[in-house]
Amino acid sequence: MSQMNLLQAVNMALDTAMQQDERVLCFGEDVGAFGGVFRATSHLQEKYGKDRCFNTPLTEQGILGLANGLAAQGQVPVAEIQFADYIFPAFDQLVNETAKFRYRSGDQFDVGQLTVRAPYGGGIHGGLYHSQSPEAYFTHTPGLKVVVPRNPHQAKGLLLASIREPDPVLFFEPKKLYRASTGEVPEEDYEIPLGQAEVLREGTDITLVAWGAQMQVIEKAAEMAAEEGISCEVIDLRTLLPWDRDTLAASVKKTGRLLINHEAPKTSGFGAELAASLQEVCFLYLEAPIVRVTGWDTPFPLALQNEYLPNEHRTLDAIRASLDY
Amino acid sequence: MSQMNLLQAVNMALDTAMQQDERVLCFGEDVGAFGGVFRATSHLQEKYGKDRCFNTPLTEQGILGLANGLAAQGQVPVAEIQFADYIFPAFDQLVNETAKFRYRSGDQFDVGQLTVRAPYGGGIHGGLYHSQSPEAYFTHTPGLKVVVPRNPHQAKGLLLASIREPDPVLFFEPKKLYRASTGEVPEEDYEIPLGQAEVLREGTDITLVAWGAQMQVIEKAAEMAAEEGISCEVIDLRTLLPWDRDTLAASVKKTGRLLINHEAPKTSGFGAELAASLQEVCFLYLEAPIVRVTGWDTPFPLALQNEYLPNEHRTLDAIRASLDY
Amino acid sequence: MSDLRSFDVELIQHPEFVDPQTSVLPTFALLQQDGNLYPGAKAPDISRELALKIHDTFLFIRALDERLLASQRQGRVSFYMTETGEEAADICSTAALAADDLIMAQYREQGALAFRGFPLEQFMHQIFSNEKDLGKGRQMPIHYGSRDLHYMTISSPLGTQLPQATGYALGYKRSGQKNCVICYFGEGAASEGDFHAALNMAGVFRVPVIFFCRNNGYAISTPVHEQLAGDGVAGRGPGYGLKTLRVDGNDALAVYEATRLARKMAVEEHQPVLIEAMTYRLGAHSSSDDPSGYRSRKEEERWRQKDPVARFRQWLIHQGWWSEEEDETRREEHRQAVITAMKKAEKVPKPPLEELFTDVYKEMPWHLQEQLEEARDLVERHPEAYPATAGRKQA
Amino acid sequence: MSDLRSFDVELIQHPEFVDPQTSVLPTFALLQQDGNLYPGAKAPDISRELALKIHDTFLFIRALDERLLASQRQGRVSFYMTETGEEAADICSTAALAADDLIMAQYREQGALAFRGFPLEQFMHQIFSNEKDLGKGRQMPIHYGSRDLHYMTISSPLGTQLPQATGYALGYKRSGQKNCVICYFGEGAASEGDFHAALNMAGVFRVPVIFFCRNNGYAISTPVHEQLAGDGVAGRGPGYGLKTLRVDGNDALAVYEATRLARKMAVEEHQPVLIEAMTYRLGAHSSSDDPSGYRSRKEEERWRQKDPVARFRQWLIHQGWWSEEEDETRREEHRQAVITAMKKAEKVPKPPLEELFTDVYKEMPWHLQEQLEEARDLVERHPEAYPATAGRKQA
Ligand SMILES: Cc1ncc(C[n+]2csc(CCOP(=O)(O)OP(=O)(O)O)c2C)c(N)n1
Ligand SMILES: Cc1ncc(C[n+]2csc(CCOP(=O)(O)OP(=O)(O)O)c2C)c(N)n1
Ligand SMILES: [Mg+2]
Ligand SMILES: [Mg+2]
Repeated sequence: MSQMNLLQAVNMALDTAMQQDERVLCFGEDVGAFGGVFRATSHLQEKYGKDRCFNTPLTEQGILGLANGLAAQGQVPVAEIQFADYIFPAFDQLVNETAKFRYRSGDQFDVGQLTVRAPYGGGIHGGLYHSQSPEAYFTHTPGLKVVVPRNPHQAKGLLLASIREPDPVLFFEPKKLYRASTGEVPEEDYEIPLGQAEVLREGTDITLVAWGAQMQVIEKAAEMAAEEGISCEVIDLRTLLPWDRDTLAASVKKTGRLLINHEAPKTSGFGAELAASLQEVCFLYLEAPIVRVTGWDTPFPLALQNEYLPNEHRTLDAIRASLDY
Repeated sequence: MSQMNLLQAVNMALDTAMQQDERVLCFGEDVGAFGGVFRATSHLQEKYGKDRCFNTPLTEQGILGLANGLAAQGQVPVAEIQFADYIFPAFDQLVNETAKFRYRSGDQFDVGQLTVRAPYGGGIHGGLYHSQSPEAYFTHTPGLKVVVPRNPHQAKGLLLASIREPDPVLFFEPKKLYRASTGEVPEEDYEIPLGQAEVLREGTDITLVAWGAQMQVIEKAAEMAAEEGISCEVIDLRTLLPWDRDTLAASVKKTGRLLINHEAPKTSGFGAELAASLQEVCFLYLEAPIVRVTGWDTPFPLALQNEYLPNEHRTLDAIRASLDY
Repeated sequence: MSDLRSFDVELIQHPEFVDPQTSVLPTFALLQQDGNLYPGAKAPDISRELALKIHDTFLFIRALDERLLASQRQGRVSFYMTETGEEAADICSTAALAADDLIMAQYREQGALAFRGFPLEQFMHQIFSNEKDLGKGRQMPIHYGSRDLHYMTISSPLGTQLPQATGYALGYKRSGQKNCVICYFGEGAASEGDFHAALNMAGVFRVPVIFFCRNNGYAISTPVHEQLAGDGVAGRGPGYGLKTLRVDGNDALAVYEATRLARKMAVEEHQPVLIEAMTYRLGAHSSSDDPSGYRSRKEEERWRQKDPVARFRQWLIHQGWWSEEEDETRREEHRQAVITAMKKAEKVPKPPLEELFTDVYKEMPWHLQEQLEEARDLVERHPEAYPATAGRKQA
Repeated sequence: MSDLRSFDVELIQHPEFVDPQTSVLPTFALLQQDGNLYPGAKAPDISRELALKIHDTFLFIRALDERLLASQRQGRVSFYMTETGEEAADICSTAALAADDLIMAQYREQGALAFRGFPLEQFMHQIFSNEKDLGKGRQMPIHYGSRDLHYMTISSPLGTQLPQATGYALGYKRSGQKNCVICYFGEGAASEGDFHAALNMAGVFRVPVIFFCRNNGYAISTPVHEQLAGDGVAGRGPGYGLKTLRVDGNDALAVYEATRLARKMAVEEHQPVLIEAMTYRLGAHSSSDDPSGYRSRKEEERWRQKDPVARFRQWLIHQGWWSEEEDETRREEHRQAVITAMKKAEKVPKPPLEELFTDVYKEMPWHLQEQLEEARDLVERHPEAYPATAGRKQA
C-alpha cells in the first residue's frame, strides 16, 4: 500500500498492465516521452520503449482507427484521448466500428482488447471544451462498456479490469480529482470487476447514486443530510454500461426514493436511463418521483462554472424535497 | 392539394424554400444532378443551378464543416447526410461546433440557419449501417433541435419550419416511409411549428407516444387495442429537442399510463428522457410504470430485422400488461 | 523528440507558388488491350499456374456478379454490387501477396476473396444471410469476411478501414511478423478524414501497409472531378511520405507487378505504399443504382474497350496457355456452379433468434439476456408475425 | 458530371514509385536577420505607415503576452497562451488582407486581432471572463472573437475551423463579395481529418480562402517529425489542387508579400491557396506547459536568434523609419497600458446568472427557462456558495 493520487494510480495501473502483458500499448497525443499533458503515462516510454508507449499525430479519429486495427491484430491498445471533449472526432470509429466489430463479423474479428482512456468533467476552469462529460452518448451504443472511477484505489482496479476485459471499454477519468483525490493503493496487481455498483454508505430514507467526481458531492450531501436526521444510501455506479440494476433496485426498494446526480446536461443524460429503468422495476416502492440533480442543459460555461455544477447544496435541497414529497 | 409520398413532400419543401429565399442551398453526397440516392433533391439543380444544389466530396465531417461556415457567413444551408448511419464522422462538427457556435461567441456568430437532413431507421433490409436511428445522441446536445416527421404533410411543414428556424435543426426522415407513406399535401408554403407534439387520437386508458416511422406502429396498436375495448391516446412527438412536455404531461395525467415506442436501442434512447421527465411531473397520476417498447440493445440486424423492430404486437402486449398492472 | 527541422533549406527570393496543375504522375502499364506487351515492357515473372488461377478467378467473379445481379432483379436477392471492369485491380494485387497478408476491403473486392479460395457456398450463405453465413446473417449482402482467409469483414462506413489498416500493420511490425496489410478503397472514400489520418500515421510510424485505391471514376453518381481537384489520389501520396505509384488498373500484369514491388518495400523496409489503380466501374454502383442518370453509354462503351479480363485472356492465349474454347467451357461451368449453389443457399434457414443477441459482447450481459427472453416470449406469442424464427428449436 | 479523366496520359513501362524524400519545396524569404534584404530580393511595396503599424502591433503583443503570462504565474489569470516568436506569421499575413476579410484563427493569433484594432480593454475583458467580455465570459482565456472586426470567435477543438473556412469562403463566392477568408492553424492541427476535408473541398469548389499554417515545430510536446512524414504541410497542398508556398514565417516582409499575392489569387481567381510559414514557438505551449520536458535550451536559443520582431525592427531602422529609442519608449507605453487595463478588467463583475442560459438557442425554450428559475432559487437559497452571482440585480 502506498499513498497516491488518482493520476498516479492510473499510471501505476498502466505500468502494471504493460509489465504483465507485453502486448499492452499506450499511445495518444503527447503520451510518449512527455508522459501526457496530465502525466498519466509518465515514464512508461522510458520503461517500455518507444514502440510500446508513443505519441500519435494529432488526430482522434486516427487514434481510434489505429487502436481498432491494433486490437483486431491481437495487440492490447490503451489509447488516450487528451480531453473527453475531443473524443467526438473519433465518434464514428467508436460507435460504428469499435462497438460493432465483433457483431458484424459473427465473432470472426473483434477489438475487445481495446481500452480508451479520457479525462472528463468540469470544475477546473476549462470552459466549453475542457469540461464535458460525454459518457451518456456511449451508453446508447451497444457493444461498448463504460467505466468511471471515483478515487485512486478504484481507478487502478477498474482500469486493470478494463484493459483485460474482452470487450472494448471507455474509461473516463475525473480530471478534477487527478490530484485532488488521494488514498491508499495496493502495490500489487488487482482488479475491481466491471458491471458492479458499490454501496458506500447504507441508509434508509433515500438512495443517492452518482459516478466519478460527483461521488464526492453526494457523499457530502449525505453527510449534511445526516445532520438533519436523513439517512441516505450512497451508491457509486462505477460501470455505466452495462450497469448494475440489481444493486440499485434493491436499494431503491428499501429506501423508496432515488436521487441521481451527474455533471452532464440533464436531457438524455445517463440519469434518464437510470430513472426510466428503475421506475419500471421499483414502481410500487417509490414514495416520490425519482429526481435528477445534473448539469443544466447548456454548454459548459466558464465564469459561471460554479453555478453550473450540481453541488452538494442543490443535492441536499433535492433530498429534502424528495422527503417532503 | 395533391397526393404525394414523403420523398416528394421533402422535395417540394426544398423547392419552396429555395424559391422563396435565394440563400437556401442544398448539398451533400450525390444530391446534385443526380438528385440524391433517394431522389429527395431531384430537379433542384436543374431549377436553381449548380451553385445552389450541388454534390460534395465524400466527407461527412467536411459537409458539416462546410455547412457551419456557410451558415455563419449568412447562407441558409440544407445539408444532406446520405444515411443517418453516416452522420457520426460529422459528430464533432455537430456537437462541438454547430451546437455551441452561438453560445461560445456570446451571440456574435451563429449557425442557426443550418438544417441537416438525414434518412434514418430500419425495416428496409439495411443491416447495421443503413438502419440506425441516432436521434437520442443529439437530444443530449444543448443547442441543437431535433425533428422527425411521420408523413408527407408533416414532412413539408416541419421541414420548411426547420429551414427557417433560427436554430440549427437535425431533420431525420423515416426512409421506410419515403415511398410507403402518401397523402395530400398543400401546394402552398406552410409551416408546422417546432416544439409541439400532436395528439392524433384521443383516449382515456393509456397514452402512446412515438415519432417518425413508429407512429404507424402505435396507431395500429391503438386500433387493435380499441377492438379489445382499450382506449389509447396517440401522440406524435414530432420535435424531440426541445420536446413538448406540456402536451404529454396533460395526456398522461388524464390516462394514468404511458407507453413510449422507438426504434433505437432501449438503453439511453430518447424514451429514457421522456420516462424520466414524465414520472417527475406525473408521479401521482401514474397507475403503472412507464413502459418503453424499443429496439433491442444490439446493433441493427439484417436477417432478423423483423425480430428487432418494436412492432404493433409487442406494443399491444405492453399495452395489455400496463393495463393489467 | 526535439525539432529536427533543418536550417539548411533552399531559400528563394521570388514567391513561386507551386502550381498543382503542372505535376501529373504517369501511369505504369505493361499490357496493351490486344494482349501484347507495350514496347519496352517486361512481363512480371508469373507462372502459368498463377496466371491461370488469376484468369479463373476473373471468370468466376464475372459469373457470380452476373448471376447475382440478375437474381436481384428477380427479387431473389435483396441487394448486390458487381465489380465488373475492375477485376484486375483487386484480384491481381491480391495475387501478388502472401496468402496470410491481411486484406481490408471496401466492398467491391469479392475477387480478392475468391482468389484466396473462399468457397462458392460461403459467398451464397452471406448473400442469403442464412444461418451458415460466417457473419451470422447480420450484414447486407456482399459484406463478406473470413478469418481463415485473412480477409477482414467488410464494414459499410467508408474509409474506416484505412486507419485500422495502419493499426493492423503496426501490430505486424510490433510482433515481427513478415506480413503486410493491403487496404482497398475507392477514390470517393479517399475524401473521408479517415484517409488522411491513415496515410499520415502510416508515414510517421512506417508500417507495412499497401493502400490500394481503385479509382473507378465515380462514387455513386459523383465523378472524380467533383471529388477532388489535385492529381487524383496518387498525387497525395508523397505528401504523406508514402512511396507512390499510379498503375493502369485494367492491366493485370502491371497491377501484379506494382503490388509485388510494393509488398517488398512494405514488408522488408516497413515502407508504406500508395497505389492508385486507374479503372472504371462498368456496371451500376449497386443494384439500387441506375447510371444512365449520370453518365453516357458512349463513355461506358469507351471503357468497355479496355476490359481487363479480355486483355488478360489475350495475353494468356498469346502465351499459349489458354484458348477461347477452354474459356467458353469454363465460363459455363462457373455459371452452373453459381446457379446450383444459389438454389441450395436459398433454402437454408435464417439464423436462430439467439444470434440477434450474441456477439454484442463476448458474454451476454444481464440486460441482453433479459431482452432475449422477452424476444423468445414474443415470438412464441406471435408465431405468425415471426416466420423466420417461430417454431425453430432453440440453440 | 461524367468521367472527365483523360485517356491521353503518360504511360511508363517501368514502375517508378515516387519517392517522397526527393521533392522538398523551397522557402520564400526576403529579409535577413540583420535587417538587410537577401541579395536579389525586392521588398514589397509597403508604406511607412503600414510598416510602423505592423511593428507597433509586434510590440503590443509582446507586452500583452509577457504581462499576461506573468499574471498567470501569479494566479491572477487562470490560463494563457503566448505567440512569442510567431508574431510575423499572423500579424503580417493579416496586414496583407482587406480589413473586412474574415479571419478564422486557431488560438495563437491574438496579433491578427490586435492588428485589426481590437481594444486592449476587450482583450482584458475576455481574459478575465467578466460581464463586458464580448463572449459573455463563457470561454477560456484567449478565445477571442469580434464580429465587428471580422474575427471569428476561437473554438478549442482543433481543425474544426478549416472546413468552416471553406464554407465561409463559398458563401463569399456565392454572394459575389470581393473578400477572402484566411484560416490559421498549426502543423499539429493539420493532422486532423477536418484539414483534409477542408483543403479538398476548397480545391473542388474553388473558393477564396487562404489556408495559413503556422509550422512552429511542435504540437504541445510532439515535434513535427512525429507529426508527419512528408515535406511538411506545404507538401500536401498541390495534391488538393491548391497553389502552395512555403515562407519563412519569421520574415515579416516575405509573409506580407506571400499573403498579398495569395489574396489576389483567392479573390480574383477563386484560387484557394496554402501557405506554410516556418517558424518556432519560443514560449511554452500554454501556461500549463513546461517545454524543458521535451526540448533543449540550445534549440530554443538557436531559434531566438531568428526573432521576427528584432529582424523587422532592424529593417525599419535601416529604412530610417524607426529608432532604438522610440522602440524602448513605445514598449514601456504598451507595458503600462496593459497593466492599467488589467487592473480595471479584474474588477469588473462576472456575467449575471441569466447568461448561463441565454444563447444556447436564439430564444430560451421552456426547459431552459425552468432551469434558469431553478438556478435563481438556488443562488438565492445559498448565496454563500455562489459569490459571483448572489446578490446581483437581475437583468
Ligand atoms: C461514411 C459513408 N458515407 C456514405 C456512404 C454511402 N456510400 C456508399 S458507397 C458510396 C460511394 C463510394 O465511392 P468510391 O469510394 O469511389 O467506391 P466505388 O463505389 O466507386 O467502388 C457512398 C457515398 C457510406 N457507405 N459511408
Ligand atoms: C480536437 C483536439 N484535440 C486535442 C486538443 C488539445 N490540444 C490543444 S493545442 C494542441 C496542440 C496543437 O498544435 P499545433 O496545431 O501545432 O498548434 P500550436 O500550439 O503549435 O500553435 C493540442 C493537442 C484540442 N484542442 N483539440
Ligand atoms: Mg469510385
Ligand atoms: Mg505547432
